[in-house]
Amino acid sequence: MTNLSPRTRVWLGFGLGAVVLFAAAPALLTDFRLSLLAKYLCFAIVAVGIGLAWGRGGLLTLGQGVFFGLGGYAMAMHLKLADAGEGNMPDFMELYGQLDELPAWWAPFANPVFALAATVLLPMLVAFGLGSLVFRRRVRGAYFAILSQALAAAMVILLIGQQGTTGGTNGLTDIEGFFGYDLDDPVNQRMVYFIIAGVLLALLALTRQLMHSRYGELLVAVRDSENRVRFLGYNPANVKLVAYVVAAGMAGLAGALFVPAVGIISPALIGIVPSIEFVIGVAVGGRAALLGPVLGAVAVAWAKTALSERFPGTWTYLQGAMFVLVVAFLPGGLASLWGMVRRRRERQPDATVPADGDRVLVQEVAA
Amino acid sequence: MLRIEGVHAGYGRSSVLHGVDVTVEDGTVAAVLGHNGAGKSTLLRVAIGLLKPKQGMVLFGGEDVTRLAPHVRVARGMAYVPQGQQCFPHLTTAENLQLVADGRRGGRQAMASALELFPALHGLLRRRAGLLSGGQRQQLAIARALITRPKLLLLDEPTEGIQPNVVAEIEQAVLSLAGDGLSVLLVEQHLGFALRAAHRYHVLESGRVTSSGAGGTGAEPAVRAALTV
Amino acid sequence: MTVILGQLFTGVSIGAVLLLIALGLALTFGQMNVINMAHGEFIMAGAYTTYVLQQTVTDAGLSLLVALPVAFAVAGAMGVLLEWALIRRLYTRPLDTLLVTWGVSLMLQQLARDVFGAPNVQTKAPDILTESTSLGTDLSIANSRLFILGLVVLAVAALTAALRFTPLGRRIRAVVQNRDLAAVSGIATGRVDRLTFFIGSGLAGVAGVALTLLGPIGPTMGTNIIIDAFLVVVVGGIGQLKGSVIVAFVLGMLQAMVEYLTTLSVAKVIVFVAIVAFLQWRPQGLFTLRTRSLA
Amino acid sequence: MSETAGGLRIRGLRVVFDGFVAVDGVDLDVEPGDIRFLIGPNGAGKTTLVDAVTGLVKATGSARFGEQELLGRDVHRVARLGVGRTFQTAALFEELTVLQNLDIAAGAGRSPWTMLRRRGTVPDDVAQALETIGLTGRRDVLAGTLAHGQKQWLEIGMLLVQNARLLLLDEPVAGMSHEEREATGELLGKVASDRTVVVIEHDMDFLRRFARTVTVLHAGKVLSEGTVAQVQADPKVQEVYLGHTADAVAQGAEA
Amino acid sequence: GSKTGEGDDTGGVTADTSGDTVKVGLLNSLSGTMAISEVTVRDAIMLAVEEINAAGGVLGKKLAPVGEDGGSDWPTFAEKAEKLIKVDRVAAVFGCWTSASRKAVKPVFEENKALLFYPVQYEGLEQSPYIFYTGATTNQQIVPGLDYLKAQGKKSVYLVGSDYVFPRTANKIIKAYAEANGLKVLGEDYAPLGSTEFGTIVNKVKASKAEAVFNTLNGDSNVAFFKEYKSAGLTAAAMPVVSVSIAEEEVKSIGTQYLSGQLTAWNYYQTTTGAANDKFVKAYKAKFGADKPTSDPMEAAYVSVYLWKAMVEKAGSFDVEKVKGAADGVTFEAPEGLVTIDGATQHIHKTARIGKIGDDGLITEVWNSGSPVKPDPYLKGYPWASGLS
Ligand SMILES: Nc1ncnc2c1ncn2[C@@H]1O[C@H](COP(=O)(O)OP(=O)(O)OP(=O)(O)O)[C@@H](O)[C@H]1O
Ligand SMILES: Nc1ncnc2c1ncn2[C@@H]1O[C@H](COP(=O)(O)OP(=O)(O)OP(=O)(O)O)[C@@H](O)[C@H]1O
Ligand SMILES: NC(N)=O
Ligand SMILES: [Mg+2]
Ligand SMILES: [Mg+2]
Repeated sequence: MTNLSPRTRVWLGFGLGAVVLFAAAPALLTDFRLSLLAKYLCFAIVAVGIGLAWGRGGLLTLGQGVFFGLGGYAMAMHLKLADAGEGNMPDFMELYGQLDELPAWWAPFANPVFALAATVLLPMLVAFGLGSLVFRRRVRGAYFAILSQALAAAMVILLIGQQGTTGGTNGLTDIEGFFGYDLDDPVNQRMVYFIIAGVLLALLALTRQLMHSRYGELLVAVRDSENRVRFLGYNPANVKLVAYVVAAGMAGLAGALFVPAVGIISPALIGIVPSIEFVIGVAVGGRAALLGPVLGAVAVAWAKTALSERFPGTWTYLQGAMFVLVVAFLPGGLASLWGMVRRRRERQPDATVPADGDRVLVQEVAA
Repeated sequence: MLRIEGVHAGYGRSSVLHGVDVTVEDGTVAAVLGHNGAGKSTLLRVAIGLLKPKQGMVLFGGEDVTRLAPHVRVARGMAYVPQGQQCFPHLTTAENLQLVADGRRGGRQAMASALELFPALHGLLRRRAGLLSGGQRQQLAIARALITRPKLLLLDEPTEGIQPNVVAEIEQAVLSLAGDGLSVLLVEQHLGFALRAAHRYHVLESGRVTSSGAGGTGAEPAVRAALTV
Repeated sequence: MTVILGQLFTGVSIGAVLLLIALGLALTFGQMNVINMAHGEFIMAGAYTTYVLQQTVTDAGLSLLVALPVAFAVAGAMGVLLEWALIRRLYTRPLDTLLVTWGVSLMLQQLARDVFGAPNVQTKAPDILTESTSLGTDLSIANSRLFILGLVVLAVAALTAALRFTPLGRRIRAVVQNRDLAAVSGIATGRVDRLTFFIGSGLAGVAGVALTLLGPIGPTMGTNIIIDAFLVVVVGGIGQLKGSVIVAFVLGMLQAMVEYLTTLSVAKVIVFVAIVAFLQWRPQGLFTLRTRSLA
Repeated sequence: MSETAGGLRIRGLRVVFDGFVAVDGVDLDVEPGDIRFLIGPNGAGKTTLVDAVTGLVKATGSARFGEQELLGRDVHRVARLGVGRTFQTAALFEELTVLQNLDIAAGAGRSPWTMLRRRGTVPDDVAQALETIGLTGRRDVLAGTLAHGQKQWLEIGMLLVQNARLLLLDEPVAGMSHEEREATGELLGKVASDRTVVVIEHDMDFLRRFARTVTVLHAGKVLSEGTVAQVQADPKVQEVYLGHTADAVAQGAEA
Repeated sequence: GSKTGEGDDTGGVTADTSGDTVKVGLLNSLSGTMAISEVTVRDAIMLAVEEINAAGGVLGKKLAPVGEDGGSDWPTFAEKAEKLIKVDRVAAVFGCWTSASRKAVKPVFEENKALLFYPVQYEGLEQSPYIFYTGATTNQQIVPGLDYLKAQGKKSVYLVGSDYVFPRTANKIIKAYAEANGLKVLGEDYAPLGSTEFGTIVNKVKASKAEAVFNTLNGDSNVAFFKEYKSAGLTAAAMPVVSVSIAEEEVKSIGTQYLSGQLTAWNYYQTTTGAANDKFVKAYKAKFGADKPTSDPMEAAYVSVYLWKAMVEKAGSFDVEKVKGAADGVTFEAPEGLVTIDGATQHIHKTARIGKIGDDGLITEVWNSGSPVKPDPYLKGYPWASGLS
């Protein structure tokens, strides 16, 4: 591998990814496992965005669930309306909402084009609004992290409180069709899987381009010294905003794809806990590398399923221990293992002082 | 007082020092001179214990301190003024000093005499150190190191950013402290100052000591020659 | 009118609870920049300490009093263990502490479930603390909440004094602000970190004892309130105890008033909106320490 | 910015921090092509003056660069008017390479489209700056691992590629060796030909070699102004700043 | 194409009954906020499974329980349900507590034509062909609770509930009932699940001077609510609270100090008399500890396993459609008394009971419906409820 040009390596990587996702996985996995993989890949899409915003931009966003949710609800609203048929209200609304007619803010989602656009644009718009406020006022670091976490909490409370129009805690469930395709049919479930896999690959390509562009370098510069960037004539708020908005769009798209894959969107998927789990996946995989977040998200979600099946009583310990060990002792995430193995082989004694931990981290990841 | 023997050190995978020996005799001032990036600061970081050498050892007063944590070395009588006007930005000037005086016998007195050396700090005692000007912070940093009444003082470019008349005072202070038995390891770019103060000088080039000799203004041509090659 | 007065007191008391929880965070988060998500589980540890103590000390009043110092020590010891095992490796990456301690919090919750069972447990409060003091005709104030208010006042006073006037306070602040410089100034940074963590976590234990008077004692009791407590510290201004104090009471009051007029959910959302709006005005929190550094 | 930009013209500049007056009504004119040295005791207000001009702290009065008023603008807007500065303690992007640091400094005016693409080759101005600051050989190391002096060179390099017309340098040679100072000084001489340069320094050797004009600040006010010789001879300046040390006296006699 | 053993193209999955054991799925939250309640339900199901196995199993096959943790997270419930059905190929699943988790798994069971036994009282207005509801529907719990208040001469109530589908729907029903029965609803407040700050809500309750409170809070929130309630000086005598989610387990964790004298509406209490209950309580305590109380949802879960057994035996097959077909009229001598499956709604006939919490933490019955009440999930038999669904 080492004597290939970077460009060749990238193409090889994408090729390999495509083979795994489009050929190997469908051939080897049962329908049930493949549908789980589809779900994990949705999380991976969120993770790619977090990798950009957090890994590169230093924006620890603990509220990605909000954007995931916006995308998911936008999609689910459309599908529910389509299931109900022209002029009808979704089942839950009649049951709990006792509304005489569809609320006005639901109506446009009947239009598939509007709904599809909304799954991406709505989260981006919200991220833009919030980001403009927050970044311009230079709220950052832990402030930003905790604020974004509170945003997730607030969003959940808001959704739950509007049971009649949002399905409350239940969320939107029992989604049967996807643009005319019956989701009960395993063939159509496969189609959904392929769409998700394709979107993931495309977004990876896009993100790679962003990370390696001048913008990507600038983003790292802003992370390291926001004020210095200002003295060079840039407005760092805008630089961060781009990463935040892109990450939000990805999360929204992931949420939208999650709905046909899993058949439900609910506040439980977008609150504080799932939002932290998104980030943990990224940390476990390796925040600053391109593929780290993807691997991490899939690994964490897969481990959650597998551990909880295998060790129903004790899997929480294992899950917790995994988070702790990887983040504390392998700051570069699983993606950095490769570099470490290589270093071990070179037998270089490592006398890093703790204060340089972060610096070393980035070198490793860049390697 | 201080013997640095065969020290190899660096950061991560890069090595900076390649077998450095430097000795500071009791009650003398030794200067380390060299270009930017030669490894002078790295040497002082090894001496105080912020950086563990990959090889070699640090002896202080005859004791091997290579494995001791920085605060233990300070308790043994070392003091260090890092490069770059460092301070505790959210503590006031007074607190920056008080912090070091806390729990030390004669701390109060030591604080008073340190302030005497830098009268400019008097008016700034209640200002937070992070708001001070660069030179004020540097003065604070030296004062803070002196409060521990060290036996050995490690100074990394102490005159950087300090106004000329205060530089002169620092020079006087260093000389008089050395006269009272304090040993000093001084890293300086200000050759005039360094050589006037130093009993011995060492030139560091790319992590190796390339020449040494007796201090004094007379050494200046030799040092300049050593530095330009 | 009495309702309004009652709500005023409710606001104060919500603030007191928030503050009691935030107080430990003001140290570990505010001073040390550690985002300890397991703080809630230290609170839980304090509550379970009360429960365990009551198995032997059956007098409710006595056991409560004994529980305060014991819970402080128990939660404090857990904090020290956490600091020693994990946190000290993370001082250069403060945001990672959030993720690591999140994992720890998951494990501690499961541990509580395995040791004490998934269902909540119960402690007996001294009768006087389950009653209320009547003020005028219709207005009465819960004694338990008065007790907590008193406890908070005490804790704030003690902590302020410790930070402001003792060498320890200076050291704690110095170590966070410049770790290397603190070490070369002769401060045993490791010991200071552990001590700070001990006190911060110990305060969580005390909060846990107090919470047994108000709510459930169970494995997940810590998770609900912890985000609000973090917000208090953030909005107060990191490193600013007085900021946390003011903000806790203001948020408590706001929450009580808005909830009275609307609903709990709306109140929570409005409090959040208010916080975002506030940070527009004061992005670094109520009180800030500026420096001239660019970082 | 336009090549014909005039000099720096400061009137009645005043900066107050919580009641403490750091800069107290300063008037200052620096012509294009000048190298103005700003000296004065520690805490005189030199850095604060630069902070005010570049938008980092709030100030009253006026500071015009060419036609443009600088006060009251955001930092990044001031920078876009062609005002560049360095910092007393080096401020680089430590986790980017030397080359990336320079490339970013060169790029504030780039179009979004350019930003979203990869840097193909090293831009000419960046390559030239690398050469000028002597870091060509280290262009791919992380800036955070540079030695103190190298960092300061990189900062100057960033100003060069930023194409600033007004350079405000806060102790640019602090920590540099004698030869490096010489080189830096000569560099300043070169770049000053079509720029306006203000240098804050405490190194009197350096000042004597490279200053064209000098302003002395003291306690927030202008204490003295003139050529190097005039200023050095001013007893007030000797009193508060130079002292009567061996250095100062010897050099004073020489001058 | 589909993989062997996991589903066929008709969308149904047949349970694997080929061996000499048959798998059954247990789906409860063992972690997260709901673990508090659901763990006890899991214990009760396990008790029934063991008893059945000890007695020879079902149709000669021993039951092999496969447990999954729903983690208090509804989408996880759906995932685990699918796993139990498709991977483990269980014959039936027992579990879920919150209505939200039931709503999440409902399409999974319907799609795969598999059986779920749901053991908790709920809000009604639902009837899935693949779910059997062994807890109370509204006319077996909430309506009797209201009837009791009315009989006590209460003229006004205040509604307090958790913010989710069960309490909101329950309160809708209560308001319809109130309107028709001259009961004034003086206020209605919801707290997010898990919320523990009840200062304001209790202030509002107190200020309303209602004659009773109808409480649909779930889980942890009850602890905080009742502590606040007592501290505010409110008493069971002056303003009783009727709770529909507080059973013996919760009483134990809230403390009788705070609850003594308050009312609950359920179909079963540990103190319910009868030989079946004596046996159940004894067996449960022997297995899980003398200090562990039994409660309504536990009993309903325990009963659900026996009901399934009876249905299977009546059908003579584990086949889902056949089992469903055999359901109507199946009875079981349950701890709460005789229960009978209503084949049309797949709910069961249950006796409604109002209980009063005693100083000893046990709940004693103060009123019952005399005979099992026919389930009416859509309240079709109640004219005042006509506008509800
Ligand atoms: N934290 C660090 N990580 C990696 N490399 C470093 C670090 N600090 C310094 N270096 C490298 O070590 C070498 C020596 O640096 P050092 O700071 O010791 O030089 P110096 O002689 O003090 O220079 P100056 O006169 O500029 O202060 C430099 O090449 C520098 O790039
Ligand atoms: N934000 C602030 N709040 C309060 N005082 C401040 C603030 N910023 C600067 N000062 C004070 O203003 C004065 C001027 O500081 P400034 O940094 O401008 O000095 P300087 O001339 O650059 O000194 P030096 O030569 O030491 O760098 C100092 O006394 C400093 O302590
Ligand atoms: N069905 C219930 N109690 O959620
Ligand atoms: Mg150095
Ligand atoms: Mg300055």
